[in-house]
Amino acid sequence: MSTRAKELLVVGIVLLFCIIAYLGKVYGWVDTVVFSPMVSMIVVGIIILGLVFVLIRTLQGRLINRQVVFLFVGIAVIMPFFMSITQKIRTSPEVQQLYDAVAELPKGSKVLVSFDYDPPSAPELQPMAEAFLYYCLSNDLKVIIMGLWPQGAQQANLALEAIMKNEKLAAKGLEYGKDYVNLGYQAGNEFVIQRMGADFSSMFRTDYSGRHYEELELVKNVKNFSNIDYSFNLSAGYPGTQEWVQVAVDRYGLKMGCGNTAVQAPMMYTYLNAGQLVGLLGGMNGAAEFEQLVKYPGKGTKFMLSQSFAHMIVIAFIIIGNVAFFRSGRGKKL
Amino acid sequence: MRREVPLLITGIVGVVFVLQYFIPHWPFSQVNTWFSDWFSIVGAFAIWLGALNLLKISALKVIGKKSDWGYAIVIIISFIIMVAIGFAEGKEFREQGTMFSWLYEYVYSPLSATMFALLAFFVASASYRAFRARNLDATLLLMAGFLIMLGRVPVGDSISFFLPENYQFSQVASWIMTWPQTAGQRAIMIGIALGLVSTSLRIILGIERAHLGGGD
Amino acid sequence: MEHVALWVAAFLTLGIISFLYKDNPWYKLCEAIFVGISAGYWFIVLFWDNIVGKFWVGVFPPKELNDVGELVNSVEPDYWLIVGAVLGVLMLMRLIPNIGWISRWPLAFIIGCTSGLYLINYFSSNMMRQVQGTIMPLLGMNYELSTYDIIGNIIIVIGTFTGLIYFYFSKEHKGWFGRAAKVGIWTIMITFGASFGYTVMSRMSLLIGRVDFLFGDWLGLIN
Amino acid sequence: MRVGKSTFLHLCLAFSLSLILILILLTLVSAQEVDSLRSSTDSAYTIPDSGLVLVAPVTSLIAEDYKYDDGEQLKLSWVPSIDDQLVDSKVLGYRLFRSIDGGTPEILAKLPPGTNSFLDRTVQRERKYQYYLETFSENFVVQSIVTAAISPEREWLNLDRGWLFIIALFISIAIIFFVEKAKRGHKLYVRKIAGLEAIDEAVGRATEMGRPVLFIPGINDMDDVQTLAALTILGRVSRTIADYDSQIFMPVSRSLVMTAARETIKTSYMAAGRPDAYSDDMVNYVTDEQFGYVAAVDGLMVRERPATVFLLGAFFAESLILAETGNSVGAIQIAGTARPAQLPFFIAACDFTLIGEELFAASAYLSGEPRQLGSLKGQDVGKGLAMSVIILGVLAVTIATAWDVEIMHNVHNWLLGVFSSN
Repeated sequence: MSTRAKELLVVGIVLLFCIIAYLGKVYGWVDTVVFSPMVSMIVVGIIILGLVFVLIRTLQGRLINRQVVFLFVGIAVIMPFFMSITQKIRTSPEVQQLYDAVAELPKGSKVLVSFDYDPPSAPELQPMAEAFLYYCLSNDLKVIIMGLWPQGAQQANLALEAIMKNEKLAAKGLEYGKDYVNLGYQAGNEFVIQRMGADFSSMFRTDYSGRHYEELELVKNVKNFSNIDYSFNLSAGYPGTQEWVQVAVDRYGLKMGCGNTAVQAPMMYTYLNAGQLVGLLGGMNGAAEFEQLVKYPGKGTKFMLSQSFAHMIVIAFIIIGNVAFFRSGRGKKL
Repeated sequence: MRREVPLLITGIVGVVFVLQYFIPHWPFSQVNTWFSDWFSIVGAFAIWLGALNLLKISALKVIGKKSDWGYAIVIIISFIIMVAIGFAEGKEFREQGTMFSWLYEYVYSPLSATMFALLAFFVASASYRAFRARNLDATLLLMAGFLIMLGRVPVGDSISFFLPENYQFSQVASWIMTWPQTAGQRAIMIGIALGLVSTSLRIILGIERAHLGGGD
Repeated sequence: MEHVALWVAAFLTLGIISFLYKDNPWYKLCEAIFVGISAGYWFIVLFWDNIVGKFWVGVFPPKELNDVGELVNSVEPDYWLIVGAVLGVLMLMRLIPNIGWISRWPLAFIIGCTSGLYLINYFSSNMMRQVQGTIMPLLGMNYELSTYDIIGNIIIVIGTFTGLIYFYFSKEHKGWFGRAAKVGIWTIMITFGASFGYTVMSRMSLLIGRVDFLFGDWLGLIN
Repeated sequence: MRVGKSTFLHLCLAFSLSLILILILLTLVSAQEVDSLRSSTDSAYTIPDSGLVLVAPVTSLIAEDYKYDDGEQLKLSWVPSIDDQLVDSKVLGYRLFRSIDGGTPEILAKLPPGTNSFLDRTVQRERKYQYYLETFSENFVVQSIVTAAISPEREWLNLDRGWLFIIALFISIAIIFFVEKAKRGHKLYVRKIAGLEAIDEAVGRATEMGRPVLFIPGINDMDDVQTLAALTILGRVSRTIADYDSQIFMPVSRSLVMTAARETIKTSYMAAGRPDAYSDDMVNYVTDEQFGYVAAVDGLMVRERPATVFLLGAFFAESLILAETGNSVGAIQIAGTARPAQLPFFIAACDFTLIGEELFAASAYLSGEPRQLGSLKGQDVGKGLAMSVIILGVLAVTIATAWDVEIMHNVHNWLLGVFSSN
C-alpha cells in the first residue's frame, strides 16, 4: 500500500470515529467516557514505556521524528480528560492576596472588571473570569464589566451565562443593571483608560445592549475611578494589565488585581513587587487556585491534570534530550 | 525635495513629540491623543494597499496557473465573502446573530485558536531537540525553566513532598519569579530603553534614513 | 445550524492540526481560508471602527434635537482628525505610479512620531523607574527587613548591575569586566528560563482548550 | 583623548563625584525644611444625652491649582477630622461638595474615612470653583469651611519632569557628542556581537545554495520602534543581498510596514547600483491577523525552503512556530527582539539571537559607519550613569538604614525623587 493510501485510510478511520461519536452524542447512545483508576494507571504506564523507548532510541544516537514528539504531547494532553484523579492544589501568595483583597470588600462595593482578551486566550482566562464573577456576585459585590478588546464583552457574556447556571447564584435572582452591567467594548486602548479617569460616561455612552449609561442604576452615579472600590483586569496582551497599571493605578490610584496568561505573568511580578498590583492570577494554575479558594471548581481545576501531564512530558523530553547529549559527548550536536 | 522633505518631517515631528512630554499646555497636551487617532486612521487607509496587494498576488498566481493556484482562488473568495458581508451588515456587524459574527465565531476563531495551540507541540519538540545544557548559561536557563514548570503544577509539590514546606517546588518557583527573574527583567528593560533612545535619536537626526528611500 | 457550525469549526481545527504531520492539501485549504477571512475581517473592522467610527463620526457627529427643538451636534466635531485622513490619502498615492514618492511624507511623519514618543516614554518608564526600583538596602540593621528580603535585594542589585555590564558595548568582555558580564548573562538566562516555564504552561493551556472543544463540545465524550 | 577601555571607569567616577557634590549641597538646603504645620481644632462639640455620634469637621481645607497640567485639574487637601481614627472611628466618611461660579453646591464625591486629598479632574478653566467637605457619622453631619473661589490654570512647563529632562538631555548629548567625534575620524572600539558577524555569511550561504532569504520584521506596525530597528537592519541586509545577487522574500502583516520595507529595499538596490533587479513583489502583505500571518509564513517556509531566515522585530507567540518551522527546513536563522518572553525560544531554535538592546545596536554596528558606532558609545554613557546611580543609591540607603546616618537618608530620598519623575 502506498503512503498516500495509508494516510487516506487513517483520515478515513478518524473521520468515521468522529461521525459515530457525534451521532452518539446527538442521539444519546454514548455517554461521557471516564476511565477507572486501573485503566488510568495502565495509560500512564504505557506513556512511560513509550518515553523509555524514546530514551533508548535517542541514546543509540537516532533522534526520533518531530511527529513522534507531537504524538506524545497529544496523548499526554488528551488522556487526562478521561481520568478521574484528583490532585491537591496549593495556593500561592499572589493568588491569596487577590482573594483577600476581594474578600475584605464590604457588601455593595463596586468592582470594575475589564475583559481584555479574545477567544484564543480563553482557555486560560475564561475560568478566572467565571470564578471571579461568581465570587463577586455571590458575595453581593456589584460588578461593572467592560472590554478594551473587541471580543472582550462577548467573553464576559459567555462567563455570565455559565455562572448563572449555578444554583446558588440563580437563587439570588440577580438583576441586570442593578447588580451587574456590561458596558461593552471601547476602541482606543490606553486612551480609553485615560479618559475614564475623568469620566466613564464619555467613553461608554451606552452599555453592551444599547441602554443609556444614565439609565443603568448601578453606574449612573459612577463618575470615574474614584467611585470604584476594586478593579480586576483579565489580560492576554496589549492593551492589558501593563496599560492599566501605567494609567489607572499610577495616575489615578485605582486598586487593582489581575488575571494574566502565563506568558505575560512574569512581567507582572515587577508590578506586584512594587505594590502597583494587589493580587495576580497567572495562567491556568492561577485560575485553578482561585477556583479552590472561592469554592467554584470549574474548568481551571478540571484542566489542571492535563496541565500536569503536559509539563511532565515536556520535562521528560528535555531530560531525554540532555541525557543523550551528555552520553554522546558534549561537543557533538545531536 | 523628495529626499529632504521626509527627513525634515521626521526630524521636526520627532522633536515635537519629545517635547510634548514636558509641556502640559495645549496643544502639546493633545499631541499624544492626536497621534493615536491619526495613526489608527492612516492604518485603516493603508490596509487598502495591503488588501489590493494580497488580491493582486493571488490573482497573478491564478492567471499564471502557478503551483497551488487553486488555493489562491480560495483566498480571493473568502476575502471577498468576508468583506461583502461586513459592508452589507453595516456598523452593527459585530452583534450576535449576524453572518459576520457567525464567520468570526466558527471559522476565524477556531483557526486562530488552533494555530495558537500548535505552539504546545512546537514547545515540546524544541525542548527535545534544542534545549541542551551545552554550557553554564544554557544550564541555568534549563534549571529555571524546570523549577517553574514543576512549581506551577500540583504535581511539583507532590514530587518534592520530602522537602520542608518552604522549599517545595511551588515556593521555589515563587522565589525565582520574585527575585532573580525581576533582576534580569530590569537589566533587559534598562538596556532596551537606552537602545531605543539611541535608535530614535539616530532617526530623528537623520543619521539613519534607509527606510525613507534617502540613501547616502 | 448548530450542527453545521460545530462541524465547520472541527473541520478547520483538524485541518490546522494536520500540519503537524506534514504540509498537505487540507492544511493548505485551511491556510487559504484563514488568510482570506482574516484579511477581510481586519479590513472591515478597520473600516467601521477607524474610518467610520473614529474619523467620520468624529468630524461629522450625529445630530440630535436639543431642548428648543433645533438640530445640533451631539458632541463637538473634532476637526483635528482630518489630518489623519489627509495622511491616509497621501499614503494611497502609492497606487498612482508617478507620484508614489509622496507616500514617503506620511511615512516620515509616522516614523518621526514613533521615535519621539517612544524615546521619552520608554526612557521614563523603563530606565528611570527601574533604576529607582533597584535602589534598595543590602543590610537589615535598624530596618524591618528579614534575611529573606535582604538576600533577595542583593540578588536584584547584583543581577541588574551585572546585566547592564553584559550589554556594555565599549569594552571587551575580559578580566573582571568579563566575569561580571558572565554573572549578568547568568541572571538574564534565569529570567529566560522563567519565561520559558511560564510560556510552556500557557501554550499547553491553549492546546487543552482545543482538546476540550474537540472531545467535549464537538464529540461529547467528556463533560 | 583616547576613547576606549578607560572611558567607562572615568565616566562612572565623574558621575558619582558630581552627584555626590550636588547631593551635599542639596542636603544642606533640605535640612532646613520643617514639617508643615498641622493645625487642628479642638475636640468635638458635645451636647449631653443627645445620643448623637458627634464628630469634628475637617480642618485646613485648601483648594489649589494642580501643578503642571493643561488647566484641567484642581487639587484639594485637608486635615481629616480628629474623630477619624484607624480603630473605633466615629467618622464614616466624607462628602465633597462643589459649587460652580457661585451656584448651588452639588455633591462631587463620597470619600472613605482616612482620605486627606482629592483631585478634581472635571473642571474647566473658564469657571470658578468653591468646595466644602461634610464629615458624617452614623447620625450626625458637620460642614467644613468653604474654600475661596479658584479656577484651574495651565502651565507651560512640567517642572516635575525637570530631572527626567536633564538626564534625557544629558544622554542625548552624549550620543550626539560621540557621533560628532566619530565623524571627525576618531577610532571607536565596539566589541563584537556574534549574531551580526554572521549576517554576511548567512546571506552568502543562501546565494550558494540558490535559495531565497526570508526576512520577517515582526508583527507590530510602524508605531513600534522595534519594527523601525528591523527595517534599518533590513537596509543593510538587502544591500548585501543586492551585492551577492541573492533573492529576498518578505511577507509582512501590516500594510504600512509593507510600504516602508519596499522603500528600504529599493534604496539598498539603488545604492548597490542594481535598481533593475528590484521588484515590489519582494515584499508582500498577507494579513493583519497574527496567526493567519503565521499560517501563511509557515506554509511559505515549507514550500520555498529558504536558506536563511531573519526574525527581527517585535514578536509575540508566533516566535516559536516560525523559529521551529525555519529550523525544520534547515535554514540558518538570525533572530532578535526586545520582548523578553520570546527570547528563550529564539535562543533555543535559532543560530544567533540578538538580545534586547543588541537589536537596536545592530543597524549601527552593521553599517560600520563611524558616526553610527558613535551612537553606541552614547548608549554606554547611559548605562554608566544607571550603574553609578545604582551603586550610589544602594550604598546610601544601606548605610542610612544600617547606621542611621542622616546625610545618607537625604541622599537616598533625593535620588528617589530625581528618578521618580513621571
